[in-house]
Amino acid sequence: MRRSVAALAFIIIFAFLILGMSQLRPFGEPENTEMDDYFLYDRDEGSQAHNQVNNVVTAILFDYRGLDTLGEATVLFSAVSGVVAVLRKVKRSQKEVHG
Amino acid sequence: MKDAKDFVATFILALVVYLFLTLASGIPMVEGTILWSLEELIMGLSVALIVAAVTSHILCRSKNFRMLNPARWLIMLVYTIPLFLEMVKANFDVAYRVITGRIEPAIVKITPDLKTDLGITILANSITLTPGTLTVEVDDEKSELYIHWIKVKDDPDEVISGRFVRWIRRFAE
Amino acid sequence: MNWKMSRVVRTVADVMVVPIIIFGVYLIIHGHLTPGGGFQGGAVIASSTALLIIAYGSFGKHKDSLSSLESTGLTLFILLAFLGIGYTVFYNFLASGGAVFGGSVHYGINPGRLDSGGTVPLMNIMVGLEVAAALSLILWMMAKGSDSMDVEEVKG
Amino acid sequence: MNTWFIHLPFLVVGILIAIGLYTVLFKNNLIKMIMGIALIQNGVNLFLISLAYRKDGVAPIWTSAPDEFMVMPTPHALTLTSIVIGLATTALLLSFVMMIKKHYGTIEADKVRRCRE
Amino acid sequence: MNYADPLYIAVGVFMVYIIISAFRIFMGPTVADRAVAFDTINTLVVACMIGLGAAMWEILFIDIAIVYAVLSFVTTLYIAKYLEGGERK
Amino acid sequence: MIVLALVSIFMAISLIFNGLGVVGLHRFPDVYTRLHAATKCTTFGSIFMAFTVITYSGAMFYWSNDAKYLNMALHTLGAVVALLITNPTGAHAIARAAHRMGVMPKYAVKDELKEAR
Amino acid sequence: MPVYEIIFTLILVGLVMTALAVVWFKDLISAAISLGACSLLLSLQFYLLRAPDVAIAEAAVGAALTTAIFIFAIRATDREEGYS
Repeated sequence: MRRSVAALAFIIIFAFLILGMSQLRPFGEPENTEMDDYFLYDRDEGSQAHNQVNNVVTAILFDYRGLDTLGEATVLFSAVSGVVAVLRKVKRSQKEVHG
Repeated sequence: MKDAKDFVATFILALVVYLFLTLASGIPMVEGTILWSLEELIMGLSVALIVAAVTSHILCRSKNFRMLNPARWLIMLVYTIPLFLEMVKANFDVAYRVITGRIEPAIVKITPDLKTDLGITILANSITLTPGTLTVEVDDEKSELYIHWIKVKDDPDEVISGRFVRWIRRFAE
Repeated sequence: MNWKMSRVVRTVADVMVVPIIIFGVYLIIHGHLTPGGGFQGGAVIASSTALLIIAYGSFGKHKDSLSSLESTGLTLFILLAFLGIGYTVFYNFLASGGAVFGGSVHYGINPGRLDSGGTVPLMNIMVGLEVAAALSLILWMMAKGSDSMDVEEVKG
Repeated sequence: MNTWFIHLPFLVVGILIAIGLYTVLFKNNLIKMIMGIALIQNGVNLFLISLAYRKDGVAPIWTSAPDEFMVMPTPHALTLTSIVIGLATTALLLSFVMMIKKHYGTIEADKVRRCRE
Repeated sequence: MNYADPLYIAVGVFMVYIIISAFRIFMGPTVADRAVAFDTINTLVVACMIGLGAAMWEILFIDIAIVYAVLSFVTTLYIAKYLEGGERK
Repeated sequence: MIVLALVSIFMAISLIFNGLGVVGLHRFPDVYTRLHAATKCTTFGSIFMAFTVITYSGAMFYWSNDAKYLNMALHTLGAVVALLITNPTGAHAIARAAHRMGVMPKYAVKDELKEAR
Repeated sequence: MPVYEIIFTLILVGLVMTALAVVWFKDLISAAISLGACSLLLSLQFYLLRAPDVAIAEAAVGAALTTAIFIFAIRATDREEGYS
């Protein structure tokens, strides 16, 4: 029963994926590019004028969208905390088993 | 004193790699200037100091300071020429084997008279790149190499490794 | 996986560790000029740790130092972000100020200088420190965990 | 561009996500399911970068670029964040799987469910 | 004929080679055969990256080829070390 | 003109030897001989692809005297050195692992390593 | 001649092939190798789409570190799917 429901859901999701992906705009011709052109080419507030940075991706990561990077660093920190906590428990329980 | 030698060796390697990577990269392109700018030099020195302080116990683990001599590096550069010629021969040999499919493989043991880790490593890598031979196993204490040979002949010691051992003994022993 | 690999692999690992770390540092501190930055350089430095673990096995105790290094990187990053609080968070207060990393570039295609970018290179260094320590710690802990599982299975 | 090429990267994104979803739904092994999650991450990254591409654009870096017409940089930054988060979550899930193997002695999903009851 | 066209054609042939060696990943009888095919694909991808960097004439892209040439080695070593200890368990 | 001829020759060598390596990967009977074909031929071919780029960018540096072409040639040289160091070591590691895993060479005349164990 | 599009299409075909191989293999270590190859081709795709930052990140993370932690986890658990 569960497998048939899962199969039905999979088929529906697959059909919607293929349908939606084939109805997207043509590859390589974006329509709304104002924000990116602002970051790239603006002579007053763009990446080169505002930050003196040549690599625009780095400028976006650390200045315009800096809070995203802060959240990413926090996620990485908490994931490492989780891994350390989980695997330290392995060692302790092993000591209980053998000691 | 030994620690100071470690530090100096790691520092020199780090500085050379950094300067190689940033050669002619961060400077204004004036006509004919291909040197480093001042910022790159300062940053390279500080980075090399930090990296040498952190990893100085890794590079010189075997306490072997022969490679601090620049003459050995020159011989090593010259060694790439016979190695390259052997690689050309190796590739035509393998091409012949691929096309005809005529193989007669075996695993043989050779005992080159090299002692240092670096010498054994360079010998093993050279053997892997040259005609019809592939290093399978290295003994940890003795200098014995087990070679997979695609077309077996007599006298494996001299045929496989003779010409390399004479070169390698000049700079790695 | 706490046994050593062969002699050739160990020697090549020893030789390759310093160039890999230098390449990662090059990616980090040239993050505002060439492709690269904190994440990529940190991942490359962490892979040098992976090389050492694979060549020598997971011996020694490095967990506390790596953990404190990661915390230091994150704290300095947040501190650097909040230094520009008079305007907004993540305000680039050092750009074209003449101080460290305070040079300026022109608009258009130019080769760039290392001495520009304001707080962006500093943040690159901090994030690189944090990511390198975090990924090394993940690899280290997973190697230790896999070894302890192995020992228990052999004994049981 | 040719007509057969217009939608091809997006279709491949759809196929990748569908393969990953199939693995997550129908496979019974926990590590295989995590591999399916990694495939879904690959598909989403490819989708974002394909959205960012402009025809005949160059990389968004001013240092010795050959031309001034560049691809869009914002999805690159988003994808960069997503890759590192993907590695962190994969490591966390794998350590959970190691703990499950330790406690239940198996990593098949239905057997773990039976052991728990 | 543009200067970049021969490089693009060479990279296209390399892609055909990569797909042919991906078949060895499919049908290798042992895991070691699959590792050999993976190593081959690594080297071919490095060659592709160098050729594409010259063909697109973006100077900075060669860095990626160096990263790949160094790091694919780490992956090969991990697989080899697992296969070494496979019989211990 | 000389540069064009050199570039063509190098590219032809690269294509031929890479193709031979891939053909040998499918034609040889066991792991070790496949490693022979794969390692030697693809390393050689990739190095010649790099030599193509080095020759071309070196010629561009000679003509235009622009430092970025020198930068490109040097970085390609770095990739060549990395390939030369790492590729034979990976081949050695795979061969050693295969022998320890229990894959014996087919059609082998003698096997001194097996006798030594 | 549309060589650029042909390279593009070949990389996409390789991506789908290796992704199917991940699902198809019962042996988990083969599946990990196949996932590494998929990540490899994905990095080449990013390279071709002019995203060098993402290509370096995918190269370092996808090729080296993801395979490493998968192999650690497979080492700690079972190698065959459906074994126990």
